[in-house]
Amino acid sequence: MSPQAILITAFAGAGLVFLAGKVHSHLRDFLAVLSSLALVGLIAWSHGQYGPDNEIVYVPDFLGMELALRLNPLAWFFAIYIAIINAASVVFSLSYMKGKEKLGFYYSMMLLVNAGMLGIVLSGDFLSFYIFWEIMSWSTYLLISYRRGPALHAGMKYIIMSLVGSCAMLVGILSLYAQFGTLQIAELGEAIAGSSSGYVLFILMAMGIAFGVKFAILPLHTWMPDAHSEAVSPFSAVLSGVLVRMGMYGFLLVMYSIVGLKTILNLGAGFFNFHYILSWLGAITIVIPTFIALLQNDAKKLLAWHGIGQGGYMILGMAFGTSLGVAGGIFHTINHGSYIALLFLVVGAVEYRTGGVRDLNRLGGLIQRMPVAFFGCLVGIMGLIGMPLTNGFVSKWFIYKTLITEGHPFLAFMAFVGTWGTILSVYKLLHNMFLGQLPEKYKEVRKAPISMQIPILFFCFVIFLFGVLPGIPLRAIQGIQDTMGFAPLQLTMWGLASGAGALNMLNICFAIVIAFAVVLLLMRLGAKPRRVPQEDSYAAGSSVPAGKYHHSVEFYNPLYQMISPYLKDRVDQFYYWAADKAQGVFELTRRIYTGYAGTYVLYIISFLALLIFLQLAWEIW
Amino acid sequence: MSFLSSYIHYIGCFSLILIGLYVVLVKPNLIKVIIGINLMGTGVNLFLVTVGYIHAGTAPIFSEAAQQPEGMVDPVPQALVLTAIVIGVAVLALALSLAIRVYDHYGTLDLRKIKALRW
Amino acid sequence: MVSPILLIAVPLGLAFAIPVLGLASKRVPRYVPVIAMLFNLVVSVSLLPHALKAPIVVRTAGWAPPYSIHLVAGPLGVLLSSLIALIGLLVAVYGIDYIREGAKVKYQILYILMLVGATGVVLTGDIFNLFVFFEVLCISSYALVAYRGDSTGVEAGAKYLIQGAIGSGLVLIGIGLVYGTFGTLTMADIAANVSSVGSFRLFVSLAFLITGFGVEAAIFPLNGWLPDAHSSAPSSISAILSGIAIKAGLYAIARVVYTVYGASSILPFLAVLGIVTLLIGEMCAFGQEDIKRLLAFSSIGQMGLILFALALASATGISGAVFLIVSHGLAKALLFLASGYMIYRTGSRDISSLNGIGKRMPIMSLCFTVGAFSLIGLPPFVGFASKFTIVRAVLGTGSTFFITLLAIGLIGTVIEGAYFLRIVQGFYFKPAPEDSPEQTEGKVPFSALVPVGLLAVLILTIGLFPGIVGRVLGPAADDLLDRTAYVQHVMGD
Amino acid sequence: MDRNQIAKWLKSPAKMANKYSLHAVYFCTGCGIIEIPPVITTRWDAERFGIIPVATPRQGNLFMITGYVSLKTLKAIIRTYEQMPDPKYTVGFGSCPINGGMYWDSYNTIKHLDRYIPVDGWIAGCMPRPEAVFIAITHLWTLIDKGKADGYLRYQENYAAYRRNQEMLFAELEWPPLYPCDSIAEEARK
Amino acid sequence: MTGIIQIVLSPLIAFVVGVLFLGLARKIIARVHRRYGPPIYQPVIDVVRMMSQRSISHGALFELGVVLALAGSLVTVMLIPLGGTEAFQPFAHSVLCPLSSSGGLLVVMYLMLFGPLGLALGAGASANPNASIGVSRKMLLALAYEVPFLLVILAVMSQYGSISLTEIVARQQQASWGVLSVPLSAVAAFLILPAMLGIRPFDLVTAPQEIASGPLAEYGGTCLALITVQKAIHLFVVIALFVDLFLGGGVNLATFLVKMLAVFLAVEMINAVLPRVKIEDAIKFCWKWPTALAFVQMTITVLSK
Repeated sequence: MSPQAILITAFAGAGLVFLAGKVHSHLRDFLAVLSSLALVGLIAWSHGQYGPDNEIVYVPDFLGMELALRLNPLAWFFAIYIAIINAASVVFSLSYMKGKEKLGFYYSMMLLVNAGMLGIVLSGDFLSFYIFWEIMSWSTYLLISYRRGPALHAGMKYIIMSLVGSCAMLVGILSLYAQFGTLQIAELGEAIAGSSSGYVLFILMAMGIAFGVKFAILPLHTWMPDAHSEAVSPFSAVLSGVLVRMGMYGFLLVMYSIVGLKTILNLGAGFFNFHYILSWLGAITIVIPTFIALLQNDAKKLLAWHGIGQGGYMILGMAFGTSLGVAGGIFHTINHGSYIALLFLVVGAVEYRTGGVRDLNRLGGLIQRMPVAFFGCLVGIMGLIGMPLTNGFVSKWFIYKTLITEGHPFLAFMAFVGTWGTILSVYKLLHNMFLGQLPEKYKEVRKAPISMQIPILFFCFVIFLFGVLPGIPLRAIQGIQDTMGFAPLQLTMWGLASGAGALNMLNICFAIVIAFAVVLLLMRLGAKPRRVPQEDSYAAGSSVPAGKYHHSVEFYNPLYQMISPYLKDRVDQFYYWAADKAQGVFELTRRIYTGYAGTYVLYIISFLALLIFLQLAWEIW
Repeated sequence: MSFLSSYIHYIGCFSLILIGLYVVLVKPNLIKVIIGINLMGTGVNLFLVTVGYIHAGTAPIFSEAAQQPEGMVDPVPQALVLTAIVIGVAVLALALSLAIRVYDHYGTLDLRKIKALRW
Repeated sequence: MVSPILLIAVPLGLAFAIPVLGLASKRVPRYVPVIAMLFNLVVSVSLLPHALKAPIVVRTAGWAPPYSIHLVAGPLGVLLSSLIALIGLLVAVYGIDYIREGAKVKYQILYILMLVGATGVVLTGDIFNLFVFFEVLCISSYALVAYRGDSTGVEAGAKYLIQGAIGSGLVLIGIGLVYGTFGTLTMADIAANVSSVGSFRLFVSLAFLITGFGVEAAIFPLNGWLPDAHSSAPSSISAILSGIAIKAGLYAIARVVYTVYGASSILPFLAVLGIVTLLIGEMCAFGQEDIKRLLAFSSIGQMGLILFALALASATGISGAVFLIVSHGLAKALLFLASGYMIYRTGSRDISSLNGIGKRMPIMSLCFTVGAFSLIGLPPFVGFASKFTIVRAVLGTGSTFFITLLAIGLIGTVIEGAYFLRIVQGFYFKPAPEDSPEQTEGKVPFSALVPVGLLAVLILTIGLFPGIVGRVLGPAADDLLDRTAYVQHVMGD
Repeated sequence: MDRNQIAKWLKSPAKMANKYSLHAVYFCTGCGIIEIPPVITTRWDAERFGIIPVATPRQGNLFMITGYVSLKTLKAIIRTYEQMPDPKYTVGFGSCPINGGMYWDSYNTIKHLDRYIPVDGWIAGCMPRPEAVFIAITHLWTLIDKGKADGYLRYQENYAAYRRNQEMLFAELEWPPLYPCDSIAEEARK
Repeated sequence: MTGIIQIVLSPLIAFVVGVLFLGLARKIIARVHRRYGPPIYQPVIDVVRMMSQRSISHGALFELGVVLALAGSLVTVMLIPLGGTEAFQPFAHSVLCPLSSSGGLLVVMYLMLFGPLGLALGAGASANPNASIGVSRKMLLALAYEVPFLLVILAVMSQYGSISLTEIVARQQQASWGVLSVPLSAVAAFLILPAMLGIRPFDLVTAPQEIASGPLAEYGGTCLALITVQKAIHLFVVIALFVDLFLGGGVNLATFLVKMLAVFLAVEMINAVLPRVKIEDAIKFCWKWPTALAFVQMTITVLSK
């Protein structure tokens, strides 16, 4: 299947859904689901069809440049990943969004974002890359704003940072064009080989700002918590799961497909090596956001901060430029996509059933009412932590191993500490939503509708599947790495086969299953317990009436009091400070236009005088 | 010829232009500003005429008195000035009518007080 | 091939025929501008292929240059006249129902005169003629700004007039100096002789011309009139002023600097000026509460960018500038036109009062959004293609100076994005103000929807297929850059 | 450990384990509790018999009420007793739980604890010495051996009666019946 | 075949030794307190008693949490080399470590999570406020000791250049023990050992007097029995890990157990005499001395490499 067909389907889907929204709501929903599923099918079908047949110039002359599409392992990998998460979100939206306003707009924007992302990964030159990038950016902006209220602010924050990024990227792209006269990704790779390291660094910086904004690397992350928490939940899943990871795709493309492995590793000297600095940025991106997440009480904000933090792992893995590390980075990208999407969907389901409550201090005990959502949440946080048997474990293991064997224990330390921050905060998420006491007002909460359960269970399945048989995605990643010139890994279906540092997930899986069975058997040996309601709980002999107290408030208060003074988002504060000052400057600038005609005339005459003065002083002509 | 006598026309017309500019710049009264503009316009017109002026030249008409083009003043600036005057009149008329409307609305011609539009 | 002179003569004739026609029927004058501009559009577009081959020189009164007053319809001129005719046509259609009060006949006359002035500016080959057309454009726009006769309109008109008059006085002085130096008014003739004269004298004349035209072109310190005039005029006039009139000024500057003087060493100064204008414009626009004033300031910013691109002195740069003239013309016209009916609907020009208008005026606000996105430079709209060309040109020069300026200029783009997207957000995602009066007169007539919709479609189409305009851009840039060819064409061998 | 013991262990491990692993919930109602610290600390060291205090009734199997039982405390006692897992043994400590002791005429102190929960053994005295506790424990071992420490079974059998007694005292209890039975309140509702 | 025997054997050893250690702990503390103390097999009696008791359940997760915790601990044991070869010469494997090629120390660290997570889930499901407080403390305490512990582990891993525990042990046996080559790390690890084991002065998670034994507040009967077993195995795992990391593992199981006993006795002495600290103080302590020591050691290790 040609990449063109995929893109046409994607964009046509977006357009048709918008039109269908004017006709009938069922038609709209049907079309939305159909087109997103069709995309999954198309992309899956096009697996392996790489090569020149699928390089298509779709606009021969856009201001003198060719716009091309192509399909290669990297593109396919990201495309399927985008399409699947998007399809799941669309399915989830069916009931989540029911009865909301402007649904035609919503669905078409969802599909447009999807189409934009597919365009990014399928584009064969940087111009189309940029175009699709921008389409994605502004449609995302509209979708973030969809919920109104504080979402507007979040949307503005997002789009402004995004614009800064795209300006930088535009400069980078066009500098490439000016330098080499082509924007074809395939040709650039060869062209750039001979250029100076300063130039390569400039390109990487320019592109890196754009990708860094999308990717939410630390000093550029501040849009993300707001945007994620304010977007509607299915879109948050897409946003955090795939959209942000377009930055990862960009980094991979620029760093390894274009600039090339050797150049990257030799960029800079000693400590000030490019990939080393990037790794440190990644490490900082892990630790600080993760601990900020610990302090959050808004479920989605908490997850959003984790989205930032997990990005740090991907950067860490990717920046190192070893086969293992890059494989870990890419694998972690899709893994993160699967479980963060899952968690956002779960939060969405809870939000849907409880009437929009996301405040962790006001929820609790929902396990009795929403078991599937709980299961999803459990699997999701296990993935996020990286417990064995989930896919998050495998990718994190790859990354850790890279860090340790490459001799960077300090980076590894930061990554580990980040994991512990993750454990703490996601347990709080799980506990405060599903465990503990069920508040009286949620006694009547029903379980999530089937269209929500399907995506949730699907992601659970994926998480376990990739966790036990990581060979499935790793084969594909191997294909990507081959195109980038990495040494092949000794992969097996269940992990990594290389001596003492091997990983065998199947073994661990069997061991855990057997241990589970044994323990369950032990359990059966003992006396069978009696089921009691949650009110029958030890409270120093007294019987506390249900609903009298609720205890999941301020879960980590001791730690909170200790670390919260140090964990303000100073970057964000700095941006706000800068924006404030800038507005002050703007206001002052406006005062130039005094409204008094004499002043304006004075300006005219001064300008004339200035021109003549300049000529007298410096001979400008 | 002294400097003064050869450039006296230019000095004259540029003084007029500068006076006009000065008025526009300094006087807040709209009518005075319009007068300033007109003064400046007059200065400019004079300047244009001066550009084509030849000392003791004749009108650029081939008549019996003057057969040689060398002795004639340049006719083109005069044509230009004619156009410019027409334009100047149009501007003046428009300006005055605007001034009337301004006075209707604001009750004053003081430009310092007519600052509803600013920033 | 029709003569380019018809582009000026026919509309002028029609304009002066309006009072006569008005005697016959009251309805007819409303359609005269439409007819005039339709004619212009057809003629301009049909001239385009010819102009691309070689500039068409029309000699009046049968005299050859430098003695005649002549028109030079080069690729750039014809492209711009097509743009003028196109936007003029669409705005004229819009104006049929939009103008509801005042002396409509005068409006139609002045409207045509303004466009004729602009067309004349871009087509003329004579520097004094340039001035005359300029004055036609200016005087009619003074009047049109004050057309409504309300306090702000009159005030803006008066201020515009004061500054404009000073500007044209300066232009006239400049022309006098040029004439005094060269004894000719034909631009090609001057261009041929420029190198023979000492530079300071020449520079003074250039300074006067730049300043004078700069007033109309809204270069930074000379643009005090612009926000007032653009915001107070009727929206249709604002669209023309922003979309066309100021471009005419910029065209004049470019013509003078490039073709007439060949003053390439002054270009860095102009580039700096352009970036300063861009930044000032965007910074001032950021805090505006009045939508039209915001759009006006945004125009200043865009003019700065165009000036910057013009100052690059490379073929790509000038193509980018011309492309941005086109794209900004379309987008800004669209924005003003769309906001016109929104203002009717809400009865206020406050941005906050436009909140939630996306629900009440879906098509208008959709088109506004398209225009805003295009102005910010988001693909796939036309603004992207033009800004893209400019950035490409800057990086193509490889000069650190220009790249630094570009980096500063891109900040302006970000600011622009910030305020435009805030408005768009307000349209769709903010609740309408509680006490918003539902103005029945705000019902959008078909005659307004068509031009607005067409502009949006154009923006999207050219954005997707920039080749439509792109083919003309190269020759247009050469038209400006290649002085000798210009001189040769006009003066004959 | 003699052979007899091993045979017993093999015969009924549950019973034996219960015997030697008495995890006690000390219900500190009154002055009696002052005798418990010596019992569990160095001087007498109850741990050598496997007796340690536990924090919640869920973990214990020995319930010791160490002092007078006021009405308010009784509610907590019932609640705690019901939350203990079966098998569980109750011991009243001191004379107050037996018959009210020095509070025999108090309006607010119950006189017979075993009307409300089953009691497997009593330690008489005011106050009983720590040694008495150990005597009681060894006695309890005998009772467990003989299967006579069956308070929890009696509670189950006669739950209706116990519940009725409890509700007569407290009009309405905040928790539902532990075993299926009609409480007074429900009967009244019928 | 040998693999299967090992898989059965190593959890079994862990169970037996762990439970014995629990009993020993009680006995030691009693003796330090000048008491006689319970018999050393008292925990076995307790476990049997609990198994026989018919307790309550607050839902499936309440029980599954315990199962998760215990299963995780059992699997963890399989990843830890329990001494060398000589005593088990017939086996093909040179080390008693059935899952030695399954990810190494990194997997151990993650598998050790199952315990706290499982208990936390179960406790969370019980809807008891004390349990929630206990879980919160458990999590915080884990964070507190993990920071130095990670530094310790990373120092060891970089010192021996491997992430595989068996390899680390082997290299220690060839060269010098960890306690000599990374001494500060060893001290740091010993300092946080009580916290990892959840004993005094860091027994604030299950503090019976304050929060009614925290996460265990609602547990009784079978579940509590399994939790006790889990505690025993966890005790075993942590001490075995310490021995493997710093004391060169064991040449055979016997020496391994002896080393474990030594470490265990030392730790229990601390347990017997110290009072409980507040959670804030626990965090402050862990992030101060052990972290500083471990950090210094890691810097030295990295620089000397």
